Amino acid sequence: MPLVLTEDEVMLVDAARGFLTKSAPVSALRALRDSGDTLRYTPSVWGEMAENGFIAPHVPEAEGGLGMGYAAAGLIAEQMGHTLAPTPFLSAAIAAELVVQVGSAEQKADLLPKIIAGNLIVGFAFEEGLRHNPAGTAVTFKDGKVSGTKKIVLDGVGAKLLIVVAATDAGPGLFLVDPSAAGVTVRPLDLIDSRNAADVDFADTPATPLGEVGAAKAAIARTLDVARALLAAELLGIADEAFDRTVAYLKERVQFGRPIGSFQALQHRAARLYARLDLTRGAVLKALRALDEGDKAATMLCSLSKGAMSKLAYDVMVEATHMHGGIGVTDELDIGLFYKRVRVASELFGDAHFHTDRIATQAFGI
Amino acid sequence: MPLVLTEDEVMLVDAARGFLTKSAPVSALRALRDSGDTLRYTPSVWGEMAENGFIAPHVPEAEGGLGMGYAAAGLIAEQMGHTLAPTPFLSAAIAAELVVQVGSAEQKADLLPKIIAGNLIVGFAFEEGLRHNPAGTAVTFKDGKVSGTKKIVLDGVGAKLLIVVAATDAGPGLFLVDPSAAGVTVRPLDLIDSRNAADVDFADTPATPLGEVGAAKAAIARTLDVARALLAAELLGIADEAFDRTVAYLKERVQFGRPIGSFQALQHRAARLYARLDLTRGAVLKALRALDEGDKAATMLCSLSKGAMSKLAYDVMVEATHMHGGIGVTDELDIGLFYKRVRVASELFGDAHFHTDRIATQAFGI
Amino acid sequence: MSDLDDFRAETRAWLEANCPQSRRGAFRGFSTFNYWGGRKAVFQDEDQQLWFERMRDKGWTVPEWPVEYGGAGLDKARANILQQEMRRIQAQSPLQSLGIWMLGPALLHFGTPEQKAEHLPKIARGEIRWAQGYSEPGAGSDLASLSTKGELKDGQWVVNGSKIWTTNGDKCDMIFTLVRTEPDAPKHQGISFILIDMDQPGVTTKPIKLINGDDPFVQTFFDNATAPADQVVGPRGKGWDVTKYLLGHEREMIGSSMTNSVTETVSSVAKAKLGADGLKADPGLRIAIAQHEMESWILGIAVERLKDMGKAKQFSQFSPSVLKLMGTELNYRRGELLMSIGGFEAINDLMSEPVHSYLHAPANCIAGGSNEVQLNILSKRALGLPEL
Amino acid sequence: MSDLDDFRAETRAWLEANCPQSRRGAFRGFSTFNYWGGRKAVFQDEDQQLWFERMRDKGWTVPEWPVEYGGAGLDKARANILQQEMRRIQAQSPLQSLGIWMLGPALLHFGTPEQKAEHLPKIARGEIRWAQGYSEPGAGSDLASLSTKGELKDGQWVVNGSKIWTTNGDKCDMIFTLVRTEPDAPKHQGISFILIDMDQPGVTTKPIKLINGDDPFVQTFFDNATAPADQVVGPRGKGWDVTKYLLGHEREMIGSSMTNSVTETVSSVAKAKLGADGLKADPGLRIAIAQHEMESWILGIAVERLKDMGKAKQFSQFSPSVLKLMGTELNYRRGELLMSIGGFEAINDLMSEPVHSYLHAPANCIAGGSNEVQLNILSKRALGLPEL
Repeated sequence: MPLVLTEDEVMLVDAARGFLTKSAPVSALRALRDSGDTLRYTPSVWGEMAENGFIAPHVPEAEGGLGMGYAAAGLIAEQMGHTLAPTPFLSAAIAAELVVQVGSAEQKADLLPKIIAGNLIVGFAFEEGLRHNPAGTAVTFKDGKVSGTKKIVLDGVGAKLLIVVAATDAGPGLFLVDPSAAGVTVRPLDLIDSRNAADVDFADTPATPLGEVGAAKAAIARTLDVARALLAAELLGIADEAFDRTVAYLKERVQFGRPIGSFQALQHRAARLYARLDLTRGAVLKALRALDEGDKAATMLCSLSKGAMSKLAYDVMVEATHMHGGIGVTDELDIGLFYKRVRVASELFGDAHFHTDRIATQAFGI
Repeated sequence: MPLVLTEDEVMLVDAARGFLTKSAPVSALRALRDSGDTLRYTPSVWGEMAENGFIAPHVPEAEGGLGMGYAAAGLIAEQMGHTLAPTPFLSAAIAAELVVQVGSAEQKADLLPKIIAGNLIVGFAFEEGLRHNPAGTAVTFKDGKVSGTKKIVLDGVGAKLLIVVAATDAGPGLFLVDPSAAGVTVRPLDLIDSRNAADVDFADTPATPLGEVGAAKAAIARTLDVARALLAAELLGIADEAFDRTVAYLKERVQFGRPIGSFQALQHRAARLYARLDLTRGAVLKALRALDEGDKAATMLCSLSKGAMSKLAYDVMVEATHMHGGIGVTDELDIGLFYKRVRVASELFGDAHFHTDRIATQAFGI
Repeated sequence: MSDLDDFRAETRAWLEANCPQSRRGAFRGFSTFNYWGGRKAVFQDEDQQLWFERMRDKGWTVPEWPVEYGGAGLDKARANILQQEMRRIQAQSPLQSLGIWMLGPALLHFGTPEQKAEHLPKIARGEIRWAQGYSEPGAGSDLASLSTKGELKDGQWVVNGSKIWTTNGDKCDMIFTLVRTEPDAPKHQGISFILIDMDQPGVTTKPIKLINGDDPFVQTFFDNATAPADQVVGPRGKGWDVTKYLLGHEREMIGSSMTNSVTETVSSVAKAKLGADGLKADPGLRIAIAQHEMESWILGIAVERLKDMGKAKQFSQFSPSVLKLMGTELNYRRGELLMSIGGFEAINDLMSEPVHSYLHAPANCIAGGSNEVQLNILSKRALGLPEL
Repeated sequence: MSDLDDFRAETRAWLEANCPQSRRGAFRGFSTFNYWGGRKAVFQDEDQQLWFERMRDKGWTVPEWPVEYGGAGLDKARANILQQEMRRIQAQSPLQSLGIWMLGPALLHFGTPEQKAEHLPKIARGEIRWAQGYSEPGAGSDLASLSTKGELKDGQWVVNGSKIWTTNGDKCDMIFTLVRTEPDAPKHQGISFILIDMDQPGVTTKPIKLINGDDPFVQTFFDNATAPADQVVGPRGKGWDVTKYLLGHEREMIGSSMTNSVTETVSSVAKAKLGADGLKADPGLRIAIAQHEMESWILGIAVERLKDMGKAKQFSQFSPSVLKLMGTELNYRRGELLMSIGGFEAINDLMSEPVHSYLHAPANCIAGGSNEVQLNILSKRALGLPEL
């Protein structure tokens, strides 16, 4: 597939943008945050997203999904970046991917429709350390029960199902856990981006394998790549939005008798970011297309886009905050909300350092 | 000692600058290069430097030297950076340091006066790999003879003595070798900075230990630090000079009807380099003072100044070349000569990558 | 033994005897842990009070100020010794104060004898806490475009307008402000430096909430606020000169505080959090930390050099701008690295030090003259590059 | 099987049969290895000649040009297939030529039927080697300030002045130049695009020696040089329009050539030179290489995207500037990394590829409009930021 959007994709982008601007603008995130709500997303908005076909659109038609591909999911994620829409979109995409990859026929038939309809929030219990680390797990599965602690389970607060990665004698496995089951403690986090996440303890908690244990390893690897590509797309949306707002401010703010955007030093810095965004946009789309096409390079392209966008979005936010002057760091302005989300989204599933090292080792063999 | 120059040091700087500007300006390097001379320095200039007390001024008075300290040597190196004076200054400083550190009383009495008087050019045969590597040596000393190959021996062409690092059963040792002795092959290099250096092969070449083998390791470490601090000072001089020339060009070159130095984007880039030079200047002096004071932090400060100056001088040269526009890459302009010397001086005794890693490991323990 | 050696020995003994153990230890940031004085001040504990009062009584809150103004009249050499000896036992500063750091130097340089006598002792003794009133919503980098207006009526200044970014303005007693008093003069020449008591109905404040939820700044509103006619520092209409003098001070302070105000190095945090193995597994982060530490080290040496130059009477006109520029940018990267090191923990704690550095660092690049202003100063004045 | 499939099969078979083995293999840079044509051209070997003549006779030196002008008149789809099939066997380009890349597109767009008939076939058949004459010593980034003068006298142009940075100007036959023909018009409006034969006494060249000792450029002097009156491309005085059109072409070419013209990736050089252990021992260099490779990869994808956009008729006005800016800066860092990897060897070989990249890279950031010019274009036109 070429690196331009198809007509269907352009329509999808317009639809997502229209919906999100209306139903999940940045002000909605702010209101949600200030309301003290613990769910941290608005169920009615989530329901409408389901109606629009925005939830896990990459699930193949054969599995009852829309079969629109990862590119479609990425384009929606990108639009969600523009408005910082706080929804369980990423968790749903991850859960659907895992079930598609490895679930039994019964599990697929049971879970996928609910996920796509927005009726089942599933938390992916994966991380255990301080930073992203796919290397291994200390959580164990034995005699039908999981034990151990998982960190930063996205949408873990209020989730109705958890998919837990745990070690078995036959390698890592994926397990379905009911959060209301015995031995589960969900400890809500208070993330700086005001989204839903929790640390979760398991103590001899009953768990059911998701598909065959032997297939889990590849499915996890694949799913991590999907999550990375979607986060890269979201980061692109955030960076674009923050950059556009900054350019608008440069035209509007007057100092020394003229718009600050007329100062060449600021112009060149802005132009450089424009150039980097223009370039990196292609890498984000390429990773999504590669996933869709089953390209062997997909896994490295996902690292490329996540690593590059984590760095670029941060650089954009530094300039955005700085160019807004003093008010850039006030809570009144939205820029700070973008800044905080960029930090979290960069940290999830590997930051620029992680992916640079991964690419060095695996893609370049250095 | 405070991080300001003493009156004596200011006088030394003035004297060195005066002498070098007159007797070893950049045009002299150019003339020497174009003449095809193999020695690549001018013996008469070297002789005058001896008369001025500029050669190895750090040799203690007790050893017959001027006892002016490493700071004095560094200040001279810095001034040599300004004019790119091609002399065996660094080799002389290294040789003197090694002899002072480890030589026997007889060796000191024999060698130091000749080195300081400019009558004995000594090459330090140290490197063996593609990049600076102080970790070990494959050149061996056995039964009074050294064998193996050394790389990039500075001033190795025409040197009357070589000090060779070679492995013995008791660890690395320092050995005096007569380049005209049996088994020595001096292979002149053609460095891009047009200075004198050679690869040297030894095949069962007679060699005399310089001092006790047991003392060599510490003396080598110390000497490498001295060389690094002197190169950092030279790089500072080069960077200052190239920067000043660039600022002058920014004021002079007219495009779009005004001096290009009136464009704010170029102004800010130049100002940023000014700020970095202003900061790093202190670190260069601090390393030299620390050597003089026997400060335990000296070795890390030498890495700090060499690492930081290698990076900064490169960044200055990139801007200097670029800001000079097309003519910046022509041989007619001196900027290219500075650019080439920066590359070589950065590479010698560890570049920014080497020293960053060394500092990470040794100073910060990370 | 020289006089200085005597002084050192006495100082050391006095500090040992008088500095409470709880007031020793690494600097813990400009937090409420520190005593800032003022009418509304409350001591956190007995030791804080004891230490403050003992130092105040020695004149050592401002050791170099004349005794008549509440100082100890120490010469440079003795002041340095005192500083070294305090540092030796990691004695906390007894009094944090914009009065000491900013207004004091301005008054010593520009103030009338009466102004000095009125204000300096109260600063030295922590009786009045001062706020700074420069920036306005429409006048940030272009400070001189400020529009807060002062008129002399019936022997007093009547001030109207508002100031933004007043640090802890709600906790302060008085504010030194820049006020436009000659509306017809060119923009740099119509400004006066006026001292205003904040405890009057005409002065109100409103907190500014920052993106980390903290609100250390307020906006200060002047609604027919008054000040006696003699509360102008420097000649009327010449407030810009006072400001330029003070901005130099402030920039230097902000820049060099980057090297002092940190409690832990990034590398020590990294070692503690990630361990040697964690860092080895993440070479990119490790190298980024090392590069930051090198830059931080270089900045520290530059501050040391600047002090040495000061002692040698080698005035460095541009160093404040350099330190401000490089120090604040370094702090940016520090915040980012601390966030990376803190990983999932760091993004879960809005009030943690990493998040504070990360989210707050941009403000430092703006406060005290944006870094663009510093770059303009350097390119125009240090390099002599031509105006457009 | 579709027509396109047939075309692909035929093309593949023809290439297999006709491309000599010695003309296959990774691109080896714009060196003398390539054939540039022209009156003074000499073939390096028989295979070079054979390959050139076979391709020329097929019209495949310029596959998309009309047959009447020496091309093969292929449509986009067939031209792409040809390109893919050539790439499949790594067939070298049969003819390198500024005529093909730059003058040709200008003539096709702006030329008269007579100009096309006169010049295009000679370009296609490699009979005339063209030089580019834009920059002047006093007119670099500010190209429109050029002062080479042309006057129409007795039915021909008489040209005086000089041009700088003429690539391989001593080996060229003709030069397309920008000449000021209407001295009284505003600076962008008095310029004409004139084609001048270099084989006349009024045209002389002088090599420009570069810092790596190489001299690929000359300065070209015009001393009453002449050209027939009809050798103006586009209307008289409208040469700037032609130039703007061509500069877009050139920027894109320079930018995207950064991804194509490299024979080896930095990481493969690093592995070969330093080995896994050497890189492990130098984590800073290793990470710097990886970052560079990532950027390089992204640039390559951007070029791919630009081509896809072109096929989809999505015109990207600013991409040439973006590619030029980012591609040349990337090349800078490539040179620096190759020097670091090459270590003591690299600094000992002025003509080596690392040194060439390292020393020559700055020129790329200047040629084709300095990167500052690109940044101005982007900030003004892509972002709409206001003029000062």
